[in-house]
Amino acid sequence: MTIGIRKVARPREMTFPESLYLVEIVKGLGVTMGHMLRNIVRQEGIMTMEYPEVRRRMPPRFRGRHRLMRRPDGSPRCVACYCCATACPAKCITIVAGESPDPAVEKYPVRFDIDMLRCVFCGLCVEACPCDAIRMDTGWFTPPDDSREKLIFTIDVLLEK
Amino acid sequence: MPSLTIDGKAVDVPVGTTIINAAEKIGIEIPRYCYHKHLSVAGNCRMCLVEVEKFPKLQTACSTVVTDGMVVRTDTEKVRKAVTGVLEFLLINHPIDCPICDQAGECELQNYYMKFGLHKSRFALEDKVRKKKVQDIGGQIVLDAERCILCSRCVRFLEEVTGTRELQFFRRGDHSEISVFPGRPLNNNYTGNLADICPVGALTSKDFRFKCRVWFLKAFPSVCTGCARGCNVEAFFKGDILYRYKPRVNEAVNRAWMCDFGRLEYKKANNARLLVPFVREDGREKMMSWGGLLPQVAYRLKDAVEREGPDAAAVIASPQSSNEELYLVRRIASDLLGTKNLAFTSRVPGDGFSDGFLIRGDKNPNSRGAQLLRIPGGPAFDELVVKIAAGKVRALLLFGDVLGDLTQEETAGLLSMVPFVAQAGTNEGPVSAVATAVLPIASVAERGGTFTNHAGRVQRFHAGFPPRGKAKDTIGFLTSLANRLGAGWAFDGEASVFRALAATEGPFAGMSYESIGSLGQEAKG
Amino acid sequence: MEALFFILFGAIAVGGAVMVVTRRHPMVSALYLILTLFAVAALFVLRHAHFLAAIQVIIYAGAVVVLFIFVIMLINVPESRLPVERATIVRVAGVIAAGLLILESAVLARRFAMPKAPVSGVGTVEAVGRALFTDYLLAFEVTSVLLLAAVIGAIALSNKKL
Amino acid sequence: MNPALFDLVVAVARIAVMLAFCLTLVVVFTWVERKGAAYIQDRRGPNRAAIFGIRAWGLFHPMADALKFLFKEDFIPDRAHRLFYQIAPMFALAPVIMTIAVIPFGPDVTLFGRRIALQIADLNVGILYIFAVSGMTVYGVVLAGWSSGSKYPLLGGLRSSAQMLSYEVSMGLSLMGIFMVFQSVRLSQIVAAQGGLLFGVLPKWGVFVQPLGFVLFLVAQYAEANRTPFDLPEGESELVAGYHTEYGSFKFSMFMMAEYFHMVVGAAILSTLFFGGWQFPYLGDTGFLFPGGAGFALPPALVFLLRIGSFVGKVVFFAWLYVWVRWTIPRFRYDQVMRLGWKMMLPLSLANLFATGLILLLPGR
Repeated sequence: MTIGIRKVARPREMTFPESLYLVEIVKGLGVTMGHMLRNIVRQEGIMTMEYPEVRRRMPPRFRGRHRLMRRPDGSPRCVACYCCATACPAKCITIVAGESPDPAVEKYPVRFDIDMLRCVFCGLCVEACPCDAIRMDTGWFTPPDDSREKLIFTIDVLLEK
Repeated sequence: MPSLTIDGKAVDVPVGTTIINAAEKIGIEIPRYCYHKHLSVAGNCRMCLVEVEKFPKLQTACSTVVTDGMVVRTDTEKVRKAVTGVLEFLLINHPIDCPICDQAGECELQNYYMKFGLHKSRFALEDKVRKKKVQDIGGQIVLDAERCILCSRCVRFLEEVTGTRELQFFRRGDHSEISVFPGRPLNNNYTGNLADICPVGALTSKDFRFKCRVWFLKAFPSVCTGCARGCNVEAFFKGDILYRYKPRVNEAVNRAWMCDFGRLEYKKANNARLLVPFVREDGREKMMSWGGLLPQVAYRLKDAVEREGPDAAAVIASPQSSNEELYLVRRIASDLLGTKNLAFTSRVPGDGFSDGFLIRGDKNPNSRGAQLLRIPGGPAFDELVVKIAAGKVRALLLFGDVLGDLTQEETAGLLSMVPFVAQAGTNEGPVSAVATAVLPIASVAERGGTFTNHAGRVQRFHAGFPPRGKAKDTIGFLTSLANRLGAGWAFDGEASVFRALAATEGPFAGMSYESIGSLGQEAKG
Repeated sequence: MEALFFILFGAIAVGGAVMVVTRRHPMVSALYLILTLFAVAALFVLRHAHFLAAIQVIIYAGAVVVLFIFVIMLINVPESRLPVERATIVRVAGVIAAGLLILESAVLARRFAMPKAPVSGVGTVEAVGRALFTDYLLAFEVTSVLLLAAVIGAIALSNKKL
Repeated sequence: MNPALFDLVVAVARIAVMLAFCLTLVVVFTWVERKGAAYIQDRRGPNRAAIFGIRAWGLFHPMADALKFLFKEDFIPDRAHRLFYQIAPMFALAPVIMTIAVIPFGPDVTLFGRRIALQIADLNVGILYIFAVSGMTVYGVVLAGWSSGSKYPLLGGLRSSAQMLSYEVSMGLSLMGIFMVFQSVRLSQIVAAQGGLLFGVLPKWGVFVQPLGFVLFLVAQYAEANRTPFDLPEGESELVAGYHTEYGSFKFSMFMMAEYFHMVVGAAILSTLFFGGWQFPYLGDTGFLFPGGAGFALPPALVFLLRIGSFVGKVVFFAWLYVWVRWTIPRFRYDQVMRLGWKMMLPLSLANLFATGLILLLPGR
């Protein structure tokens, strides 16, 4: 078997006018000015995504911010089985279970906190959930905040979406 | 002695042994639901089927008594198929609500399903028989009839152990369920055991309900401090919180049971704990460090002895303390302070209820130990109280959270007669409300040692986790206090104290932690 | 007015110069040197020698002292390791000699007193240029050759593989 | 009106107006730089700061920046030399502001019967004054680098001051041709001399009589201002932010302002020396006079406005050129900068000086 040899174009020597740079600089200035004028006149060349207003569409399997699901009657689907907390490698889920007033539900989460500062977005909680109560399909990152307390998402925050 | 082979292994067992116990002896575990070692044999769950040579059908291992030359196989395809079939039947009407079931994690249905079943349900969900869930049937028990597999362990327990017979089967076939009679809830002091013996989640503890998933819990062997019986328990904890006690099998003390009062004893290690040393100055509590408070306590005790003679100091020991601690307390009182004022609070607050089974009238785990260690109780304690009330005691070192059977007002009145009261206790109580200096010590789950129960049985309890807050191990506290009083002790941990104790104290002579083991050892005398 | 400014800038120049030799930290000394040079430039301006003033600032303040500072920065002696000056007999004698020198120059200055009013047109670019390239041409050229020699010498010393 | 008082008022007003003009340009150009960079790079640029919901293409960002700089913690690093650390930004900013003094912003105007020059001080050493004063800016860089007590600022300070010193030489020499052609270093005279015509067609601007000098001076100016492609004192990868790494809050903003002031003043000097300053092509005192004899008269006020506008336009264009070049040309390596400075610029400016002298002395004069 022979090895194929490919000719690679080496950078050629600069011609004299090129080595003076001046002409090339003016050409370069033309390019940048062209871009600028184009972008001022027509905006479609602009790549910027105006982030909070316009959000990138995440691929469907993107693991984003968690949300807790509700039953048809509006109560949280979570039964506080602790499977997610058990599966969580970052130990970021804190659940306090309680006796639900609805005997058909029996157990419900009095507290369901996810410490977003600890979460590693691995999705194991979603895998572990036997009730499909927790999902990470919001397509949304954890929004930044200015205190640690605000980044511990409580059950109300997680049920919002 | 009949000898038989189980799965090719030969074993000799006494006459009358059943296959299930013979197999256990050589480490073969035969699945079971209805069989319980401390209850009679029912043979109704059919999980323990094994193949016995020359028997045409499979036999229940729990009820078949071994004969010489018997050849038993538990691992054949036939056995496996039979057990899997039984399991599938049991699961037909089971609600599979493991996410909310407290038994999940220690459920025999789960375990055997993972071992033998792993099948898909062939029964339509809507055809399942629904029964009543979440029934408060009294005692410490919540009943979920749906989860029940009708093994009858609970029925037999109430018949054979407590003799109260509250639970019984009702109805027939698919609709059979377990329940109490109308208007007759569980009414005995041993209901908690039902949750333990129930192999599934039908009977669960009301107290432990939804507190914690069992797989987060770690356990260590301990002894119940609720009464002088000293039931052996398994203490379950997560972090530095105790979640429950479960009885640990000890045929000589509590067999496999414990009372409902003892089950709640764990709460003392969690709630109303003394966690920071403090002194009370002009009615206000002032936080202190151990390094700041200990010398003060030592100084006040020494000062009282030096100024007004050894009997101006007094030491009240606690029967809640371990043998090791009591031994050190006695040595501090008699050797270092030289005082005759030493007694332990043998009186018990409350009615001193007892029954003929496990519950003892003496609600302290170690009164017997105090007696064996020559600390006077009873009348001696009353004399000491009189002395204190007469204002003859200038400095008092006091162990425990209550002062015998004295009420809060009596305690406050008595202790107000002493200028300096140092309390070493675990929980807030009548003493800590008035003591001059409060030294928080480790709870029973945070320190190790031995208790001597009413019958003189010395039993070990272990430290499960380090002391909470600023609480200190009692041995360490007593050693440093003694050294400040000029002792020069070098005790390091309870084991070294016990060695010294066993060497000098007659009743404990020849004992060691090894000989005590996990089940205890009788003291002499 | 002019006398006032002369006294002011003169004082700044002298004070700055004193500070240059008395400060312990070389960086501080260098900055006082700049102050002195600026004050001297201001004195030039007072004599209407604008060109000289500008050149003074460009060359001395803008280039020479920057090189001083470069050296100070590169050597960068920590403040704790700076040498402590002590008053010795030689130093005291030096100060006395300097005082005598100043006195003598003052006497000399009094004898050849400067013209009262500045002559305009003396300090312009044109006037300086003419003076350099006519009356002082030889001195100017000799100086430039000297500087060239210094430059070549510096290169020769620093680069052995020239 | 008392003539002395009048002079004082005029002097103060001139300083105020010219300083305000430059400061406005500085502020606007911080915005222009960000916005221009964005559009050149197909981005949108600053557009968030809003007052009452009006975003105005991010025009309020400079204000927001200023507020932020004012209210940030004024921080002095522990190992910094306190005094020098604090005066370094002043050394950086003050000289550039002083250079405004000699720039003619427009032709003389007559007010209340007196001629007023639109120039704060018409020094007879004009451009030398600029050199002298702007030479001081190097102290800001050096002191900032040294006094921060940190190695990145020290290296950044050394680098940029060496660069500034090197290019100062070529910058001075590249202007010699201008002085020789216009026979003066007084800026008002240089501007006045550029009002004529070259070969009867071209305006007699510096750029036409000294094209090589213009290019050299332009390059030297960029190097002096530490702007791309010569922005070596800052180097995120090797020097962090160079000499002002340890600076924050208002002191940092002074360095920032110094840079943009440098741009604006540099643009003003460029237009004054090489593009006729306030001169408008073919515009005389009374009106347009095109080559070939055609022309028409204009009222003096309009002529004045055209000339002021001409100056402002030129300044804005050259300041924009700084921005434009920054987002077009990549930076040099440091050895390339030094090679360009000493081995290309210096010989070329000497050659330009020699050639200019030769042409001026050749017959025909």
